[in-house]
Amino acid sequence: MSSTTDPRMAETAPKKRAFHPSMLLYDQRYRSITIQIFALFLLMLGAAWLIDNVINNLRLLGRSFSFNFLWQSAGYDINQRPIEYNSQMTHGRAALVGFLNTIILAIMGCALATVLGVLAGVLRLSKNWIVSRLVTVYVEIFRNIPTLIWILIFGAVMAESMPAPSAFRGDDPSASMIFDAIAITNRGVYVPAILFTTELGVLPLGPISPSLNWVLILAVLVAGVFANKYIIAHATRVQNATGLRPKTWWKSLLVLFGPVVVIFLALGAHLEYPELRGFNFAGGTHLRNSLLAMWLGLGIYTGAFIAEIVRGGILAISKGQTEAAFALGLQPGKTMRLVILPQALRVIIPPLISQYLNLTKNTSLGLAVGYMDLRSTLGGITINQTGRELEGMLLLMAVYLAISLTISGLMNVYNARVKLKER
Amino acid sequence: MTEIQLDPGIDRKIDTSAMKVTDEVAIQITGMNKWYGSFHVLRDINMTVNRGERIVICGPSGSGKSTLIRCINRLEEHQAGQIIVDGTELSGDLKNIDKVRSEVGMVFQHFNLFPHLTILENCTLAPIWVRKVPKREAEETAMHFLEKVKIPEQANKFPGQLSGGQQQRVAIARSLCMKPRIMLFDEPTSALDPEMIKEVLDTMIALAEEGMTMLCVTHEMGFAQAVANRVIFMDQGQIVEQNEPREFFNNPQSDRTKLFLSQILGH
Amino acid sequence: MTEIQLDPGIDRKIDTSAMKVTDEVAIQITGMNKWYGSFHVLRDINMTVNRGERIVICGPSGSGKSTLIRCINRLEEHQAGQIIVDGTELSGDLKNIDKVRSEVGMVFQHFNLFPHLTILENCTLAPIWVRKVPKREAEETAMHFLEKVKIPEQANKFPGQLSGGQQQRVAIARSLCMKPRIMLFDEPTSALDPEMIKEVLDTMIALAEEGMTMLCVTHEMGFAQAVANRVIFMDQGQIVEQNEPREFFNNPQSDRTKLFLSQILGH
Amino acid sequence: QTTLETILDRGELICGSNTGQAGFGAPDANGVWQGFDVGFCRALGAAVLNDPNAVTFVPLTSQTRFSALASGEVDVLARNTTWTFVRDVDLNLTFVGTNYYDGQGFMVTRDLGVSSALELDGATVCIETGTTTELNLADYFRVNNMSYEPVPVDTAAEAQQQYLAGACDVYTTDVSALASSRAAFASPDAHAILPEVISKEPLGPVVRHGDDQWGDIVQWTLFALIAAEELGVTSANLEELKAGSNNPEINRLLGVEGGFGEMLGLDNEWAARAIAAVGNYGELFASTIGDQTPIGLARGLNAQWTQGGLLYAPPFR
Amino acid sequence: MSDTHAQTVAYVRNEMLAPSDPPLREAGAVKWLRENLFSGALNTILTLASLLVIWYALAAIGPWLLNSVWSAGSLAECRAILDGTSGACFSVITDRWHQLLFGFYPPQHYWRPVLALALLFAALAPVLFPALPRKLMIFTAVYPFIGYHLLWGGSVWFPVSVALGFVAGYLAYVLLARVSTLIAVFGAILAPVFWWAFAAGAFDQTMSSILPLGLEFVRSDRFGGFLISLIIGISGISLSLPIGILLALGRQSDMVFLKSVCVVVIEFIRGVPLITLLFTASLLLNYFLPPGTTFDLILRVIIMVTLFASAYMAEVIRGGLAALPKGQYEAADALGLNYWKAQRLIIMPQALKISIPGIVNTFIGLFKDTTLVVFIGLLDPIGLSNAIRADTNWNGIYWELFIFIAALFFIFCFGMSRYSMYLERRLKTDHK
Ligand SMILES: Nc1ncnc2c1ncn2[C@@H]1O[C@H](COP(=O)(O)OP(=O)(O)OP(=O)(O)O)[C@@H](O)[C@H]1O
Ligand SMILES: Nc1ncnc2c1ncn2[C@@H]1O[C@H](COP(=O)(O)OP(=O)(O)OP(=O)(O)O)[C@@H](O)[C@H]1O
Ligand SMILES: NC(=O)CC[C@H](N)C(=O)O
Ligand SMILES: [Mg+2]
Ligand SMILES: [Mg+2]
Repeated sequence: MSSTTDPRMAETAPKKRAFHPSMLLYDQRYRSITIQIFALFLLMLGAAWLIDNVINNLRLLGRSFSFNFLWQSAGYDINQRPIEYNSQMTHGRAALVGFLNTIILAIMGCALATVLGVLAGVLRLSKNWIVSRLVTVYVEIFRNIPTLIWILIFGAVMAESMPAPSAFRGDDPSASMIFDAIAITNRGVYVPAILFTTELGVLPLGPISPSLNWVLILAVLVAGVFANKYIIAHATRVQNATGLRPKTWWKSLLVLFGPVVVIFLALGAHLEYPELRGFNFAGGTHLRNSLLAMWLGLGIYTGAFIAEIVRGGILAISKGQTEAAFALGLQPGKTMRLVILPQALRVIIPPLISQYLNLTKNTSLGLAVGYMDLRSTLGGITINQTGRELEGMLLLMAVYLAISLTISGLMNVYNARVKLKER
Repeated sequence: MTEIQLDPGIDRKIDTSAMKVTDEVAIQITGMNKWYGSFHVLRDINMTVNRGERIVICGPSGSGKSTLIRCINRLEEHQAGQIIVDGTELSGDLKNIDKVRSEVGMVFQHFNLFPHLTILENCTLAPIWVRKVPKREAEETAMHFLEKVKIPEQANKFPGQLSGGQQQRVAIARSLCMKPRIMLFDEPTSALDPEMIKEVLDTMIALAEEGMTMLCVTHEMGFAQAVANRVIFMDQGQIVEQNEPREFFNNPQSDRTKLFLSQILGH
Repeated sequence: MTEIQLDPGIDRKIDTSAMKVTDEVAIQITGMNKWYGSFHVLRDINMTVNRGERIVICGPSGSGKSTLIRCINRLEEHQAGQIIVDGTELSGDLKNIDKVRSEVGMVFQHFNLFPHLTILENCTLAPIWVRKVPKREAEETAMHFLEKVKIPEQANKFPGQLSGGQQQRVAIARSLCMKPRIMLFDEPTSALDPEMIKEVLDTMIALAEEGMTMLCVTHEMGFAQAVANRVIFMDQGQIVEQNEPREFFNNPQSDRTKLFLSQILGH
Repeated sequence: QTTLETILDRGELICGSNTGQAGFGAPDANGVWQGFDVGFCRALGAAVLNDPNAVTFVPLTSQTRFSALASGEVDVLARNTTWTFVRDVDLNLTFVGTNYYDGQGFMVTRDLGVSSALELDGATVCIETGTTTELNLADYFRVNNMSYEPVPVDTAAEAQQQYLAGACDVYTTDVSALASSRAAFASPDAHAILPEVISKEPLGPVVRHGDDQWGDIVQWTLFALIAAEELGVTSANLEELKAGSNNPEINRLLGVEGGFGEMLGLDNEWAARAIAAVGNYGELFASTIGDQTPIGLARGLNAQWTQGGLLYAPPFR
Repeated sequence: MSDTHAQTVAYVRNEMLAPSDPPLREAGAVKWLRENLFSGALNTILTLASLLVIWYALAAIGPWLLNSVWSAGSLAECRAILDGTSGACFSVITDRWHQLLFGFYPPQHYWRPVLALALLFAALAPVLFPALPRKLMIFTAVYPFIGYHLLWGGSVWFPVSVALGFVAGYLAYVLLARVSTLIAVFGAILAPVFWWAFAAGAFDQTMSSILPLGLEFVRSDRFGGFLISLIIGISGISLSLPIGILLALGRQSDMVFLKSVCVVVIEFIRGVPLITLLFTASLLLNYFLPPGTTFDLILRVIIMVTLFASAYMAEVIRGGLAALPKGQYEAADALGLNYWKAQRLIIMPQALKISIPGIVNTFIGLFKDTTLVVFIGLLDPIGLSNAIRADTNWNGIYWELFIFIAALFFIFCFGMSRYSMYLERRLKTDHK
């Protein structure tokens, strides 16, 4: 018996199946089209309804839909101005200032959260009973209480418990500056600022024109990082050739910081100390209460989440990996660097980034302590003074969305790159 | 007692020419005791392993087999007694530990390959960072051992892309790359599918044929009969019986051993 | 060519009285082709299965065995040709698909029991929700089939509490509860430990003894010899050879078949 | 549906109020709203719904008030809101009048030793965002070539908190609000309101643009309270006057003649009810923010025109 | 025994050793201290530093907390009682206790929210305890309407007319299911929409005029305190679960259009801060509704919060779905279960079980996020703390209020997370 065709086949010869409307309901291939058309129909209906309502409402309110207000004079002042701004400038410019403030806060917050989180995550795994308990308390307390409350608490701590600038005055002041350089007051913290005797001018970059001095320093720093990469690569080459890895830490330090120090000296960098003048300290850099409250509130709160992520990431790397490395004779330090960290980072980084995203979105709570971020400028005062809530809110959402999508886009690229290869 | 059948996998003739037991002591364990908390897991272990010996350790689950061999490269700390490996006594001294670990290779039940490194990188990592061997040379050695375990063509893949048997062979190659003088195996085949067990046992036999000193926790009795020169039976943290394999299987002395053998060979 | 040994498991006398092949066509596949993307996985398959036939499909890995039987209950869609199961042609028509699926039972390699339901619930789910059988009745049927596969006492446990062999028998019982007229098996024993294979094969033999039409992808050649009335050998998506078992094993025609048989029976 | 119909359907007037400004609008310990602006809404409630308590107060911050009004969340906004061109014209709101003539001032602690706003160069100033205050402030310091550090806050309560904690040297807002805040302080005397008044802040009730009928009702309820004071109608003599008096304007006001209420779409008693609910303008002022209250505001500009003030209700004719 | 030397290899132990106690330094408190606190220089430093931190924290807060005043009518009174010593004035809590819990909800109606909460547990019981009879699920389904009526009051016919929409959907499904499940699903979507758009209002009005039944109406602005956090949190989470499931299924589906709509919705909502959505609810929603419609701010907030949580929920559930082996789908198919039956009986029960930690985390996050409603003027606990502070009596009190609010949130959130851990463990064991 072999695989021949069967005579009975003729009876059941394929009939051509013509399209029949009922196939829209019962046929696998057409059914999904039906469903999608139905969904499209519902969606269009909903969208049409919404758009129609918006048009009607705008007409009834006698409003137009226009972003012209962005080019009108803002009229209000902003206390924290990373770029040149005064009340005569436009709402658009005010929004830009707010945006930069949002970014500044987000970056500072992420940095603090990361440092705290990594530290706490590692300490929580420590064998030291009391330390791990203490860190657990930190993590649980911060994770389970709303961030807004933390922000308010930090705001209140700053405003209520610190001495007023006037307490620094007089012959026998009740408060004094730390190292004569840092003043902690109920209006924020004043720290020395770095000034240059030689100003190289500004880099003309449209609305944001950074000082050339800082651009130069940044450039040198970046160059240093690249040079350091080269040094490490060189060390690896030497190791590959001879088996011995040359010591690089002093070279790295030199390359990373040497040129920067040189530039600082060349430009005549000096510190400007805050000084009590009139009502307030003048000079130096003023870290306002609002910034500090947001920074501490968001940073410490998010740090608690990151601690859990870091802990989980390290625990996710099975004990077997450490044992295998030990059994091969790798010392604990090298085991950490060559075996555990590269693997743990893959586990840690995606949730870490989504924490960064959350933190960035939470900067919009700045309103609670009067931090002039994008939401407070564009989404707050501008909307209020111009009455353009529809346009303002849409713009605001668009900007946040853009930030979020950028961050998560970067994360996807990272994920794709480090994905473990499997069968 | 039924006559034990060899594992069907071990069908080729085994070349015992290099499998000579010398007089030189490789591992010397004296009066060793270990506790986990207050649980006495290893009790008064005394044992000498000469260079070239191939020892199989068996015993019921929880009897302390793994713990014993993990003490030998100090993955576990013992609390009393003495372990001397290749003349180096294991104590808290970190230098001694490093020295012993780089002389003793270990293969785990679950392979424990590093998933973020390629097969080749897995094999060269320790030679480069511990033995300070130039990379080129380390790679040559690695390829040599990968050929020996018959998977040179997988060198640039990642562990996740290999089958279990292949992974275990890589794990063996990785240990061999450190040119250890002693190899420890902790149930190297028990996480594998039957077809793959053969691949791994073959590799281990080849190793034995070259005269490697081996301690192997395993329940592959075919392997024990064919390769081991001594079988140690443990129970409740103690060495209950040891003997050369033929005697051990056909003429067990202690009741516990009999019971154990009837269980693993009976069905 | 060595004489094939039966699997040690199949030692009892097999009662072939009900194992009669009728003339009625159960499955008819004509000129069927299937592609995954541009990969031509099944090429011009023609095959007729009569009611009562017990067909074993074998072939090297990747030859399309699973894909073929998955096409029969439309877990995969075919792109050309015709599959008629019990008089119903499989096309996009959902009603036909539903009909065929409730007539054809399938047992998977990895059992695919529903871990959140008890054994009994696993078995009654489809009768209750697809066949609309009252619960009481469905449970009676389920117990009947659980008895048949010899695990009625496990009815209220969860799949996670059963051994692999028991799970696979539950999977078979679950399929049977739908009173299918055809059963498909996709390597039902290959994820099992040797002891458990026997349990499952016994169950399948019992099923065959009752005259069930069966298509079974398996490499258990003992089973094929004892139970199948036809063995189909596939390679590269094509049916290369088919024959009755004794002839197939002892007198394979094609070179590929010979090679394949030497591999699976040789070692 | 007109606003009036909506309110009648609902049986309730929704009034946008301050989030809490003692004397002007704040809930007391029982959650009952009290104050000058609140009183106006109660009068309106009495006029329209015949029940001064059929008013729901929605606390609105400076920032949210106009959106809430525009979106219909409140029927009327009575919350120290300054009548400005942009708000009236560009935001499509209608200011129906002024119930309090005010100006922006500065409050400092006495121990700061400041006696004029011109000495405030470099000071830290607490301001509520979304107000005319912050715009005036920017202009004032700019014109006088001074610098300042704004501390933006959302509500008066927050501003007070910051100010009292010393997180700002100066608190600036409408003088009336400053006075009300100061009255709530533990030691009011430690704080001084500087003499400079840097802006005009005519505060008044606001409605949405476009519903003139509702605008008229709100407007004339306000005028009714003011006119009542001018005409000597008080909650005390109201019943008596409602019986009829020989002053025809009073009669028209109280609905005894003229049928004015019906012209508004209400009944003729509307104004009488409003006055009965909270008293006339003077009584409302005196009982909530006047000099007998902790707030202690003098009538000043808010005296009747006959008394040298600016209050001037158009004639009921 | 002596050497078991290779040459004299045979060895038998004839009597087994009994286990003995570990050497002294391996046990007891000494060992514990040595291992856990002072096992090295670094560890010792850490231990001392921790002790220092604890000491400072206790020294700073301890006396203040211990010396607290619980009965005083105002801050001034409290300060007088304290008489210059440092101490907490928790009397503000006792004074405003009801307000912090219920906001300005009419005191004579406090029983209503309390009853609603009690019934909530009854409604949750069949979900949490699978052992209870399934029939109780009916009560769970009806609960939202009962809860609404208890809290807000007004005519009973309003919640009834809304509920009838769902009944209409169900009936449409049952009737049309005979024709085709697909049409039935369409019907189940369209029927309630039509009912609500055209018939519900009239039904409500006629029934109310025929048979005016109902509790006294309580306006939304009377709601406040933890009541509002709970209402928003609980309704947000329970409504977002089904929507999240649908979004997750949509995102998993192979229908390109449906999938992209779901992706856009999820990514959009996750990409913007909740606060912008809340502002949309309070400022912009009216732009999107027919002119003249306004509805309750709390309901609007609930809608936005639900949308927000749904997007997160969808991602959590997607994770659960992805964790299910493909074999489960195939087995369901092979048994002849259709898509919805397979989802309901096989896929969702497992996917949800896997997702429990994620769901609970979303819930905790959502509950904490309810504090953001303070920005749109709702009197949640934080909003109330501002209101309390605005009162002359309590002007200037912070810490006590913050501590109280924080403690309540902590108890709730911590409790939830512990419960989810317990649940996880329990669900794991009922398999083994
Ligand atoms: N880290 C540990 N802490 C406490 N007890 C342990 C630890 N590791 C192992 N044990 C206990 O020590 C005993 C011996 O364990 P070991 O792993 O050495 O047994 P084994 O003989 O290798 O068993 P198996 O065949 O199951 O691998 C067991 O009872 C085990 O429970
Ligand atoms: N979903 C899929 N997409 C693309 N290719 C597939 C898919 N499923 C299977 N294949 C490919 O189709 C071929 C046939 O697969 P199939 O699973 O039918 O083989 P098989 O004969 O059952 O092999 P095995 O014995 O390994 O189960 C294989 O090459 C496989 O890689
Ligand atoms: N402080 C306020 O809320 C009001 C300030 C000012 N009268 C305004 O309307 O802008
Ligand atoms: Mg072990
Ligand atoms: Mg297959």
